[in-house]
Amino acid sequence: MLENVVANNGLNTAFSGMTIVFSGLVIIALAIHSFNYISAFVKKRGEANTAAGPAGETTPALAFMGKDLVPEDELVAISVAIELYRRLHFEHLQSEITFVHGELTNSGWKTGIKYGQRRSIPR
Amino acid sequence: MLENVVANNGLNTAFSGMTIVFSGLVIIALAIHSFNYISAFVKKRGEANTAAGPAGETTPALAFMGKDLVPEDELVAISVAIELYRRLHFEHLQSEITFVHGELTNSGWKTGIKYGQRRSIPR
Amino acid sequence: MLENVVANNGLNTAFSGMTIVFSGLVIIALAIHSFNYISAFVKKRGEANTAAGPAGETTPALAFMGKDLVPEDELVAISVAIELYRRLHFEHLQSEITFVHGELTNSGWKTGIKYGQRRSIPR
Amino acid sequence: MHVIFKIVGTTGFANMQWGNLIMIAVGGVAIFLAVVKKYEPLLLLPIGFGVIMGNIPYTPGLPLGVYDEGSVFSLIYKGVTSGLFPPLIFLGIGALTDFSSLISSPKSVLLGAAAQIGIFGTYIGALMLGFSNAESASIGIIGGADGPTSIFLSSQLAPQLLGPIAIAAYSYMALVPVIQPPLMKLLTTEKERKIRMKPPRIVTRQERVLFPIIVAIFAALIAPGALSLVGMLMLGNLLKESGVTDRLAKSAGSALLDICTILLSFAVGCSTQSAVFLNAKSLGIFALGLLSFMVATVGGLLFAKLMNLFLKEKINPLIGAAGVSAVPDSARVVQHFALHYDKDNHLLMHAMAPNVAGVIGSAIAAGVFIAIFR
Amino acid sequence: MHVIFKIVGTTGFANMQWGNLIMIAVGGVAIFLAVVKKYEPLLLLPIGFGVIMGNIPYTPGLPLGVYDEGSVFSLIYKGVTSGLFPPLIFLGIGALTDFSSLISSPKSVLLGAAAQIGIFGTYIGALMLGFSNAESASIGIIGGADGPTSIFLSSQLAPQLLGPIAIAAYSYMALVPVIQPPLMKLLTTEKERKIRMKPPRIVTRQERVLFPIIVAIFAALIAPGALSLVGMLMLGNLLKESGVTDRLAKSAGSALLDICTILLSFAVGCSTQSAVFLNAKSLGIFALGLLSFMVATVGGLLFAKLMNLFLKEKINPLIGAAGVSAVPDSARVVQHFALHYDKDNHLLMHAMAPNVAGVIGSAIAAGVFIAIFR
Amino acid sequence: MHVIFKIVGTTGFANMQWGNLIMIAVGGVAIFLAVVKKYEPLLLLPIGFGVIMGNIPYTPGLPLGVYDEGSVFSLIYKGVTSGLFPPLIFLGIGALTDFSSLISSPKSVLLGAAAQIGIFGTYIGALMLGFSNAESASIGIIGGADGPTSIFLSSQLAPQLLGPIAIAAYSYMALVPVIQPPLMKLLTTEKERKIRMKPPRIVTRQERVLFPIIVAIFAALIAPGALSLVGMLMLGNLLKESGVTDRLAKSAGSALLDICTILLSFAVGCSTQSAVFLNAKSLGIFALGLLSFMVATVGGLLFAKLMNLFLKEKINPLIGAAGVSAVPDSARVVQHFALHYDKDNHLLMHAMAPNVAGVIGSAIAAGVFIAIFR
Ligand code: NA
Ligand code: NA
Ligand code: NA
Repeated sequence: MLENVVANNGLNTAFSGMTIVFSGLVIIALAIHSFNYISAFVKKRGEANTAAGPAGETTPALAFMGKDLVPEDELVAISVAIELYRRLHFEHLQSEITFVHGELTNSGWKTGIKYGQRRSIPR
Repeated sequence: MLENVVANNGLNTAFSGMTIVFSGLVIIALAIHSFNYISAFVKKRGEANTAAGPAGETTPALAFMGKDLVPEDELVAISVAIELYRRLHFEHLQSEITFVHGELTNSGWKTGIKYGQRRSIPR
Repeated sequence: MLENVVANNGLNTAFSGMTIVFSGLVIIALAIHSFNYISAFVKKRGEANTAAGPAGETTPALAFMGKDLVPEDELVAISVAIELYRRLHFEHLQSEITFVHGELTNSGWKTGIKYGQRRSIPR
Repeated sequence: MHVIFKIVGTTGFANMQWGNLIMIAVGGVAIFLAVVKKYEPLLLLPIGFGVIMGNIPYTPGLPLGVYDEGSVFSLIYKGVTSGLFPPLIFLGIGALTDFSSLISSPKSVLLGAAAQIGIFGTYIGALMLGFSNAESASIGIIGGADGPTSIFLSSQLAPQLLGPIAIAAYSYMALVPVIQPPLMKLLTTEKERKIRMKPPRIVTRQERVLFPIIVAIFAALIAPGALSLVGMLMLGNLLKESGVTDRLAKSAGSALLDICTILLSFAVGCSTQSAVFLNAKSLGIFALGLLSFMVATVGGLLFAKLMNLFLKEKINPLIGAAGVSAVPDSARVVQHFALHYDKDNHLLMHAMAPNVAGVIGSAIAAGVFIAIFR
Repeated sequence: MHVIFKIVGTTGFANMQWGNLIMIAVGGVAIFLAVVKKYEPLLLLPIGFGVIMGNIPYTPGLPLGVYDEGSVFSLIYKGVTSGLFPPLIFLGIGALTDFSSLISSPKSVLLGAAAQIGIFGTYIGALMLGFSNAESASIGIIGGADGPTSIFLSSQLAPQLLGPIAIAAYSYMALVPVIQPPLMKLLTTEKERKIRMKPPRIVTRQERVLFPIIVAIFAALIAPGALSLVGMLMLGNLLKESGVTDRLAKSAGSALLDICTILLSFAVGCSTQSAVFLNAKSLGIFALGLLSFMVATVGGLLFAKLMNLFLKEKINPLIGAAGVSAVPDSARVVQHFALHYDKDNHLLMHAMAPNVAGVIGSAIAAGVFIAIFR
Repeated sequence: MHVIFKIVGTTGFANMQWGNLIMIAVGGVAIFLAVVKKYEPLLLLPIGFGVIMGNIPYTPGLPLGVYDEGSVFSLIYKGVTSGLFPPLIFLGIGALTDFSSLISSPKSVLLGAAAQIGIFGTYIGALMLGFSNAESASIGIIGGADGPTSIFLSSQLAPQLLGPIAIAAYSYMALVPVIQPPLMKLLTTEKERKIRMKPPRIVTRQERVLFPIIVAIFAALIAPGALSLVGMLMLGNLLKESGVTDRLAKSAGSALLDICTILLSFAVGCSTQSAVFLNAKSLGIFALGLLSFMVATVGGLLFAKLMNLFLKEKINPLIGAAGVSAVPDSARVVQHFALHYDKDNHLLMHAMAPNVAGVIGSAIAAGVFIAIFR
């Protein structure tokens, strides 16, 4: 059985392969580890200019993930229903490149944010 | 005109073809017909252990198909609105493979139900 | 530098190309321009048979585009929520070709409107 | 000035022929039927637009049309001629189709078989008109009233006739509400039309999961040539009914189905360049196609009446006409026609059973032809 | 130890060259522009990532890159070089684009024609720099400011330049807000910038349905080479506007468009391996591309002023700059620029008309080049 | 009667063999596991159905199966054998995967590396059983517990073994909850199982955007052969995390992923025709595959214990078992197992880090094999 391993230089290949896998992942681990310093640095800078930082970092989506604050009163239900209604009815429009008589709807398709437009697919 | 039919053995082909089509569908019909017995058998067994059976069989979706009971009072509207809100906002999350800081969201992607997780795309 | 332009008959190509582009777009402009007359004609005819015309022309979707009238009271919120609920729950059904025990759901897939069915994907 | 002449020489105006104008008008009619009459718009609209685009003339040599090696349209058309798109479309249709009505009334399956007489009858008719065996089979399949099946069989047996066969199939499917009622009137008595049928039983989830597996196995065993079509149709249905692969069923029944439908319909439309389309063969195909639909309808109706001779619980023979498939149009025609004679007799669900059985039947018929002629 | 040397020899470190490092940095810049500056992220992000991946070195012989026969990336790249992806992307864009503004003001179409002077001017410029006819045409089309059109023409006429042409086109499209305003300032008077235009009329559904059919027919008749691009763009638009094929329009404008965009952008990025990308030709292409955008802008602006000499109802010449397309960025630049001088003068809808006309114009220009040089 | 004999001769009944029946039963078991037991239904259901369809016998010569030149199924199968589907699936998976847990605890990456010992150990084992180098590598990769990686490597190195390798990989991934717990019990003390770990820190958006870029660069530099898999995985993740290309990430993670999954799984199933599947090699592959999963689990567990010798903040060695990937099943097994001994010790998030690191590790291992053996 072993002669096929020897003939194919198997142990060598296996050892080298395992080395490469480890090297690769160690380098990645080190790279990620350096993120922690970047992160700490960013945080420190963020603490310096208190108000500005967190707004930029915590995207709305993340806010939902973290807390999952779903408003539960009628008023909210109504506004949510309306929002959803529009979203479903205007879903098609939202992704239009141009404009339908006074409705300003953008596409995210070839879109910059230089001129105050909001992203068209707000999800 | 008919010589081309004869030359190509057309009647034979047509007859044989029609036979095959009928045979195939008759076999399928018989197979389906045997379902009725299976169905009757399952039903009988279901009546034996009364409560357990129907819960397993009638999936929620079927319940809706059969009766179309849509609750119509405000309370329901609110909860529905909230549910939809979450569904739209978390649509992306629902299909994530892993987890976002304390949010347990499963993907249905490579998913078993052995450990209490619910299916991620609940539709 | 210019000898390559001359050798390749460049000015000629550029001039001819620009001519073609202009001709093409002028023809299209003229064709569109003739729409205005068609449009005016259709309008006039529409005014003649007052009630019948606009109902046929202005699809619901267009009505929304034009006015964006979103009802804002509770009653509407409830009905909207219910509608959305059904739409999400029955989304799958809506696109089914056939029928589930008494639920008449059409697909738009190979669909005519000859027999009173409505389009299945109402968006 | 040499260049401008060369350019003008390449414009469509310089190469336009009468045939092109006729075909562009045909394309316009298809679009009109789709948009205004709402006849099969998902198919007739891209086909009609394709017919127009395929008949814009251009200097031969430019790689633009579906028949020009290396052109973009030829790459899309390869998805048709290789037979790839129809099974993928069937995968999507399977993910959208509910076979419950069929499961609850297995005897309706026979009506779906009977209507296939249209296919084999027209095959004989085409032989009579001098078409070859493979061509006749492809023409006969028009009576199967299933676009993907027709296109698949043509692509395998008679690719040169694919354009007219596809156009004929979809045209007559759109015209089912015109073709079928006279025959229904002719072949049924008023009493028969008023026969009411018991509501079908509710089928369990187990049955709906087992159904696609069993149908696929038996159909493929009986007619292995049907493997690609029936296999994919039932795979899609299994994805839908299993309840554990909803996301796959959803993508198969939306993105995949739609993309393949657009590309197939448009490419089929483009393949009707007047030079290859406008000839006596196409005319023959259209005549035979109409015959095929009529024979299929008659076959379904008469077989239903034959079954009634043996059945205790009579079936309404009108639902036999739904066996031609053309899902779900012919089932709707039956419903509408029956309502005319009894305002409370709703046959729609009963008609769906032979309707979807007809899809399976035609696919098996196609499989038979593939097995013999390939 | 033989094996470990063989493996180390295959790592990227062993084969890394300065060119690769430069290109990886370029890819990083593209990603930075996409993510932080939000410049054309849907295109620049996958392109940038592709540039990085395409410049990771590896032992020649391994089938990994877009130029290696049989590799996965080469299969994806075949979708670009065969010219398949751009028309499919146009199909999706058509299904998302609203041509109402153009229908309501047909004279704006001429502005979309005028801006194409950038294409033909740059074609001459490229000939001057010694490029061949086919290459010059592909470089000139950068001024069309439409990614799919540029990539399609390059793939047909000068595939060896596809990488730099695509990168240049998308880069300058991203930089439209930087390139256009100075020219607008230079070539218009303050009074002209304040010209207000009447709100466009409402277009009917009939017009919106007829529009894509008519445009496709005439564009393809005038320049059959534009068949693939204009045909697909208008098919998508017809699916959208017909009102009877919503599900097809939706899938074309979402799944199909997105998938083709990812694959095309990534593959184009991968094709910029430093060995084929970093040379004098690419530098020339970037210089000519900038020229092309500037000439196009000037052409649109001046032609608008020329039109005003003849029109009773003056148009605001700024909207001429939107004729370069780069939909919808250049229309936004116009809107923003005009607001600067009159806070209530909203030109966005007026600028959309030449903007989308420019797309059609460039596609026709590409068709002309294909007709001559292929 | 000649014809009817010819037709009967083409039916499956005439050509059925015992092997086919066995494989059809195997396909039925796969479907049962998928539908009733909900084991990996997205993969096992289409695979199981494919196994059944691939074992319906037919007259040789008919172009129906995946191995028949020109058949529809062979076109789909080409997407597998060309190696195209697996990277596209990885693109979609990347667009769905959250690497936050890995970013917040980089040392867990080493556990993902350690578990790859299963791959290389099994490679040696396969050599012992007499398989060739390329075959042994493809068999070893089963221990990577990533379907697309296994299929990709097999398609590149040992296409003739693709069927059994894919089936083995997915089967054992489904059986991870059965395979791993005994080994976890054997190799850890009760005290170790109760070790609690600090909650991971919150990672910033910057980190999540930079992560895929950096991983792709380093993985591809170290093992260029991993370019296709890791590159696509990280492209998908970048599309998701960038926050500016949501629509691309969504389409990649839904339509594209689903379509490729259906086609790949079905085609792989079809490739298990009993004539090529039922032999001693397949048996060996299944035995080695199980070995591979076990060695990988042991490797992860022991390496975690080894790390604890050096770490001040001890890690729970159970999370080492999650290094085999089989995302996210093996992480769930860890969570469940730990809860058994301490009701409040939630290891899920901690186990996700080696879990996703294992995906990257296996892709690098595959890259190494490609570099050596191709
Ligand atoms: Na049929
Ligand atoms: Na343009
Ligand atoms: Na792994």
